[in-house]
Amino acid sequence: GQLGSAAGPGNGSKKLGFALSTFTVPRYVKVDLPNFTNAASAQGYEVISQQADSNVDKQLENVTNLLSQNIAALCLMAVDAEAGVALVRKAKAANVPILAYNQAIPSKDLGGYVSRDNVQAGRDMVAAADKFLGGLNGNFIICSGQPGDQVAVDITQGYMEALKPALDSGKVKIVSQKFHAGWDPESARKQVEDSLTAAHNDVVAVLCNNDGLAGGAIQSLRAQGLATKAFVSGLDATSEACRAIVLGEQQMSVFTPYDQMGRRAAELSVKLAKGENIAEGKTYDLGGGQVPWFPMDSRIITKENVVEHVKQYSPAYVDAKVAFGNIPASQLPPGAAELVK
Amino acid sequence: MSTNVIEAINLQKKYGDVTALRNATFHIGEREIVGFAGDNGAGKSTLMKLVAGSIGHTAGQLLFAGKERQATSPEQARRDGIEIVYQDLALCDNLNVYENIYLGRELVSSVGGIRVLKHSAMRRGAHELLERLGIELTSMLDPVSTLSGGQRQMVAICRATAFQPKLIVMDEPTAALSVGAGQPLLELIRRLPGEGTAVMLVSHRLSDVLTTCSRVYVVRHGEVTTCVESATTSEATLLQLMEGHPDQEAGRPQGSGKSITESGPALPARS
Amino acid sequence: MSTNVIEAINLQKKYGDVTALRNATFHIGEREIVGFAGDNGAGKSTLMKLVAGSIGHTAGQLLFAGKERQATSPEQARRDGIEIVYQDLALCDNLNVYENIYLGRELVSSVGGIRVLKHSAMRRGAHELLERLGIELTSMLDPVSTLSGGQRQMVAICRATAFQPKLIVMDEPTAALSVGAGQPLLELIRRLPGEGTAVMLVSHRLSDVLTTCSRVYVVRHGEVTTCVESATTSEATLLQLMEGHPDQEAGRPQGSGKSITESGPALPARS
Amino acid sequence: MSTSVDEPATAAGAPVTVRKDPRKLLTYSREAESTTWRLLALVAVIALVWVVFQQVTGGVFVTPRNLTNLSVQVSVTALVALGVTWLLVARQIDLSSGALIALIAVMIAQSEVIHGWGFGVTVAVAIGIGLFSGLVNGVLVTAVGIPAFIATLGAFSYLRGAGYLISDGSTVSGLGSTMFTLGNGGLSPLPSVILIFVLAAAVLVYRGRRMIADVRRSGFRASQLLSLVAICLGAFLALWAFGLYQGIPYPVLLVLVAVAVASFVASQTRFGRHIYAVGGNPEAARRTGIKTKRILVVLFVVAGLLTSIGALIQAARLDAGPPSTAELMEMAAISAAVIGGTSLFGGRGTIGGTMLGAFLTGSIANGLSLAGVNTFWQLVATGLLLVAAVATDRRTRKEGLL
Amino acid sequence: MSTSVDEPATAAGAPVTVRKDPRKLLTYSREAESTTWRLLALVAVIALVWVVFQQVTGGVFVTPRNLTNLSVQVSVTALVALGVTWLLVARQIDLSSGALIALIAVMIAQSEVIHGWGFGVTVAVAIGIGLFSGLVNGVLVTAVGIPAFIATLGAFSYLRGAGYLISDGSTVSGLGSTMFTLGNGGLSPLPSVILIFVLAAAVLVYRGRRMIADVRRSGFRASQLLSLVAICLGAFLALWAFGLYQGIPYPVLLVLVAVAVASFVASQTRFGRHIYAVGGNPEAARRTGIKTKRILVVLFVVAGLLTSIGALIQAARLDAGPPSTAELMEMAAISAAVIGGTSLFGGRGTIGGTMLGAFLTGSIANGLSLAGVNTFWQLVATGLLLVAAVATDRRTRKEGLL
Ligand SMILES: Nc1ncnc2c1ncn2[C@@H]1O[C@H](COP(=O)(O)OP(=O)(O)OP(=O)(O)O)[C@@H](O)[C@H]1O
Ligand SMILES: Nc1ncnc2c1ncn2[C@@H]1O[C@H](COP(=O)(O)OP(=O)(O)OP(=O)(O)O)[C@@H](O)[C@H]1O
Ligand SMILES: [Mg+2]
Ligand SMILES: [Mg+2]
Repeated sequence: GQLGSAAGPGNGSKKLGFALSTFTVPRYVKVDLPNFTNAASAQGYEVISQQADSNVDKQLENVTNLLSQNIAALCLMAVDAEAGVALVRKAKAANVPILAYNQAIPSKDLGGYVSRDNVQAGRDMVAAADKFLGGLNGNFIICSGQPGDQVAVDITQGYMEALKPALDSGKVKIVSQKFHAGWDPESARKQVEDSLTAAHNDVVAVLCNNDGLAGGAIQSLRAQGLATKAFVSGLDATSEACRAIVLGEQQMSVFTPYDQMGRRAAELSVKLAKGENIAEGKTYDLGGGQVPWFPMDSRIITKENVVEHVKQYSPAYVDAKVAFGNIPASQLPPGAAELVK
Repeated sequence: MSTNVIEAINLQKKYGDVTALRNATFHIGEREIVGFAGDNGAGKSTLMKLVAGSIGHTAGQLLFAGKERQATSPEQARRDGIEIVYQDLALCDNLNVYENIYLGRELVSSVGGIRVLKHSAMRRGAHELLERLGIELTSMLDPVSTLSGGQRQMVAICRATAFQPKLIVMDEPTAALSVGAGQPLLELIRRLPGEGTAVMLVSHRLSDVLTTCSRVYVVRHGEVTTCVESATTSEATLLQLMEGHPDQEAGRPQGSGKSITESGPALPARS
Repeated sequence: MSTNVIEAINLQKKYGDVTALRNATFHIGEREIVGFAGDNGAGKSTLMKLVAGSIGHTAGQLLFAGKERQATSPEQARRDGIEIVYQDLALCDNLNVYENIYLGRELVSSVGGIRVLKHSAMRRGAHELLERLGIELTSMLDPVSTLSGGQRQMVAICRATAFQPKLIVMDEPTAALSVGAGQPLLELIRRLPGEGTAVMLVSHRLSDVLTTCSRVYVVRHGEVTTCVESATTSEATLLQLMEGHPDQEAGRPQGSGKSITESGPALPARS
Repeated sequence: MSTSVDEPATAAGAPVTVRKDPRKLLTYSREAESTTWRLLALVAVIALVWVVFQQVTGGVFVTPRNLTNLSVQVSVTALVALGVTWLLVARQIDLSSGALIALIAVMIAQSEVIHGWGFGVTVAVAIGIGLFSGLVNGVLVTAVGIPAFIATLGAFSYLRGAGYLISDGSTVSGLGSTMFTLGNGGLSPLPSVILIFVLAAAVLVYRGRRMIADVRRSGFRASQLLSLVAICLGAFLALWAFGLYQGIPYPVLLVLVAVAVASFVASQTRFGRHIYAVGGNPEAARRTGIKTKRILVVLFVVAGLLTSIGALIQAARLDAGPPSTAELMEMAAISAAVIGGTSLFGGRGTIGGTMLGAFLTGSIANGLSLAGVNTFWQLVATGLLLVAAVATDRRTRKEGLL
Repeated sequence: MSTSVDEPATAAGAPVTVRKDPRKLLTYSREAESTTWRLLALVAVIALVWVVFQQVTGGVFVTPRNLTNLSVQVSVTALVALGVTWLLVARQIDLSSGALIALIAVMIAQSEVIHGWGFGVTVAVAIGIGLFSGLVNGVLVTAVGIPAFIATLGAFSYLRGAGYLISDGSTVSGLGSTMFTLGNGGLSPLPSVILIFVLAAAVLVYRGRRMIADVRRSGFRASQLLSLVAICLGAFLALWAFGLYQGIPYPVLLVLVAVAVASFVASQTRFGRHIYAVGGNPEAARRTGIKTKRILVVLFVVAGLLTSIGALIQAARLDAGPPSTAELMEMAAISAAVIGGTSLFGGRGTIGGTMLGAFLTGSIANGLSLAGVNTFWQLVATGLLLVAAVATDRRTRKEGLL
């Protein structure tokens, strides 16, 4: 009597599993999960979600526990791509179809893959730096996220790819690159502080894997009077980043419409749960097989579109008061003042 | 009975299934030196700890200056003016001599409202206290863990005698002392009643007990079995009482010692 | 001199700036019971620890059965057949009575090549050892932390006497013992030479030392100052030697006691 | 001097003729007795937690499948905690377990996937690293004289760094099938049931006989009966869970073996006694001629060994060697031990207690996860439950309720 | 019986007429002396680390700017470690510091940004939370009887969870300008120089006089002179670094005040002595009538207070309240204390040692970061350097080289 065999498509279960990698990055709790849940319940499915604190071990337990709750399909945002393979294997053994979310998993057993391209996000940041600096030239600092976290690894890889020509020609020098356990902003602040000291303030850009790290970096730039002068990038376009963008201390943040992404993933998961085919043209080569791929476009948030972004995602994701509060009206971009009121 | 510093009625102490003490009934008058003698494991230390409040009794009554105490604590005992030299000394090994002596009662002076320790006054005070016992230590400033067995014991004794208490409980104070150091201590003990202090003395040196105390309670197998006047008791008798030879058990003391049960006045009715 | 179990020549022990012991010269013959007397802090325990290897000397020579040991260790001392009752007992408070007694020398039986503890044999053994000293404990199975002061001391004594050593060092073994328990111990000590064991006895009970030992070394201010034969020495003399009255210092003992320095044979030349 | 003298009634009353101490002679150890009560209290707390979660999760918690999952989830912590328990008993600590697991997991993946070495070689490499790392810790502590906290905190950092360096920060997955089976397979149900049955019967017979002997000698003690009942219940649950689902998973089997060996060593060998002696009074142990340093080194090495077995399970379960794995594992292990009654100040601790401690924290994590509690609330609940569980445990024992 | 008897030559020799013990009477504390040596050894190790980093970073390490940065980077750890030191001395531990900092940082941001409360209110809120959390830990440990390890491990979890819950996982930034200045501003160079000068002079005069008195009484001791030299050097470095760059940063000023107060309390008040008594022998302290439980509660509250000041600095420096901040801060604080000579077994530890410990770990982190060492190598190097530094420290003292 293996209970596991009771799960899976066509068994009539109306439960979907959603295994996320972390909640400490606001987008997941505030945008992805609610949109996923709403879209699923619109189709009569209940969502059981788990998150893993960016910890591969915890994700293994999460998935094991989800699988033991008789789910019909699993949407998985793997903490670690490679470590995700075993999870897919487990799900397959339990006869539960699986949809990779946000993070590719190199397994041909995947039912599909909904993604933001993290490597592309890294390239986008470098492109923005190129534009801001008028050519890639000078000393760069890179603040990467949690060591081993695939998002951090991919974005950093994107930086390196895009910077390669400039690095090879010697025009750009990376004075410091560091991974920060727990994505700790204070740790990023220390890194940038020390790197500025070492480089005698001769730094033109700080590429950060997310907005929190960017926040830490900005503080040390401020202390040296370099904020607004050096290029700073981030990811997720949080309230904090929007504020820094308005103040000119951060030049851009990469944002993916996570609401759409969540809804899309829910639709696809329901289809998988019902045992339907979701193959639809685009595929992704995961080394060993092609899987159906549903890429989501990211957008770049800058001073130009920040008000629009806040308008769209406030209060669910960003807080206008945090973004625009206590900033002199003269500095506010048009339309921002109304949002604070 | 209101002049009794301490009085115990059918005191009992159980550690789980082990009864360390039962039916302990005794009293200590003001300015009296009373001995407690008994075999190893008889329950003397348990009794002393009950008096000093470091453990609580499980049955019976304990009265200080006529007032009953349900829950005793070391703080309460100190407030009642009870000091104790524990058999295990209870010194803080990481503190030095004078810090141990003044522990919990440090000398302070008020500097702008803040009470600041008077280190040198305590050092001098400790020095004087030790001199009363006729000794000198190589260093007052080193942790007591570096002292010899006897020296440690003297520190514990100084701590108990430093603050003019109403009652000093001494659990084997001379065990580690050399003869040369033991005599001054016994003399000190004899002087204590004159300073208003009663003493409860536990010692295996029966001669010391008999020469120092007015009365001696015999503790045997966890019971306070009898009480003798030391003036009329020989060491041999005391020993027999402690060991409980059959003829002693029946209340017929041998030799020159007399059990007060027979010779003393009848028990006064307790109010 | 090859019959000496142990011999020390100008042994010295410094703790940093403190000289606990200097010029300690003495020897213990086979099957001899030798006493060490001295004031508190004289350095007796330091000397005993040196012999037992639990601390190392800073100068001088220490010879076991005629062989010099540069670095001593407790393991080495045990292998040499030296046992010790420490003044602080050195018991493991969390272990029970028999575990403490057999610590480091547990009884084992080989079960399929694996040495398995013989718990009940050790329990019985401990029981017998305690009976030799005429005592009984409420529980052999409870941690020794729950025992009374005297009971703990007996455990330490049992541990030292259990394994027919060549030399037992006893640092104040009777300090916490009642008279009733002390006598059997002294008798046991007197029996030890018959079993091939020499004894070094430190005690503040001078009468015990004089009645039990053949010779007594006097330790004063960190020096082994003199050696007396107990048969010809009174307690008072010994006390005076310990305290170092001026006339004693010059080597003229008072009373009935005679310093061996004067009466004994001349020092034989050491090879 | 007061002349009025009290005399207890008894002394003049019935004469006592025996020399023997009339106070009860104990033929059992009160210390062991109180340890038993502590363990029973922990069992009760775990049962309580289970009942609550069974309600909250709508009956999913106590099912054969979830209990099997739970037992596997707990296994790595349990193995590591076993080694840590002994270190704590001997007044040491090990903060490097998590980092060591990560390094070994990385090396396992390297060995199997990159180098294509076989299962045997891989196991040898894993265990070798564990032993060596333990040896380094032990030598630093004993020969160099660095406090264990610092020595193993250093290892916490450099071992983790080594794991990242070797793997270059990325996970390698797809281990060999034998390794995969080690983490994900198990004994099939029938032999499992037989094994549990035999084991439980053996333990019950052994303890039952001892209980009967003890009852004869020193009377009936509830703790003994309750332990028997607890063992029966545990065996029944195991039979039910493993019998009805997939048998005993190999990780659980490894834990069982380790626990059996460790319990035997702790109570039946010299070495076991010496660990407790060193922890109870290191100076006394040294003076008794026990080679305290050697014991400490061995303990660090044993901890390394157990950790490496844990790493094998961890890698096998993940089917990969992620360098970030087993974060905070050292904390989990230490808390399992402390919850189980091990003192951070040495001399006190039992293997059974540690296993129950690991089970309690594991149950809380598993239950909260099953109940689908929001993560942030999960953090809060974990903390509160931990405190509440230990508080209940202490209270229960203090007031003798159990 | 042997009849040949040895007699030391001295006894029969020159007669001694004094009753006084001729062995040297110590007029200083050897314990304090050895503590001084330990601190000097640490200073030497730090100096060594600095020299190495000065080479490796090509002269960037020992510059006014970097020393200023370093001192600020260390300040939060130093404040937390101060409270932890006392807890360790009293045989307790605090694992909740990092989580508490995160929670308070979140609350600071909420208060200033979301609620728009002023600086004063925000500080009150921050400190209030710190005190309350410390109180809860203290009560759990003393009244409920949960081991500090478990009680604060629970707090480690639930405080972190609370931080995430309140912030909903997102960072709020843009604190008020006063708060910002607290973390990023400082005393201007001139008053800073005067302050350092006055402070150093006061310390030097006080210690110099004591040294002269001691030399008269018990002779010259190298440790005393070396301490004076070390203090001079430290003052000189501070003058140079703060005078030439931006003056004393406020975080450093707060640390200085805390250290001064704590040192005074530790050595000059009853409370200070009682902490050490409780740690040295809790049972003896209790029996002497010291209210040990009250002391423990106060210590937990003080730790909470210092942590809340650390949280203010942390939030002010980041100009934000990130709920994920200060991970592993508790470990950093405990290691600073242990490196500085505090025993995990209670009764031993100094504030000066802890400060040096914090400075050593801070220097290693800063130096590696300046040298641009790759993250993974940084982890390895941190671990190895930590072990090597402490080993050097122990060796130096053991062999009396220093
Ligand atoms: N904490 C404890 N737990 C259990 N039993 C105890 C405890 N303390 C003492 N006992 C038992 O109580 C009895 C009396 O002990 P106590 O220390 O009072 O004896 P004592 O008369 O002082 O003996 P001694 O002369 O050897 O010091 C002993 O049998 C001892 O084992
Ligand atoms: N670890 C140590 N560090 C420093 N000094 C010590 C140490 N141990 C002992 N001493 C000192 O050495 C001297 C001799 O101590 P020892 O314990 O040998 O005396 P003792 O003769 O045994 O005295 P007692 O009769 O009181 O037991 C004492 O002054 C003591 O302070
Ligand atoms: Mg006693
Ligand atoms: Mg001594």
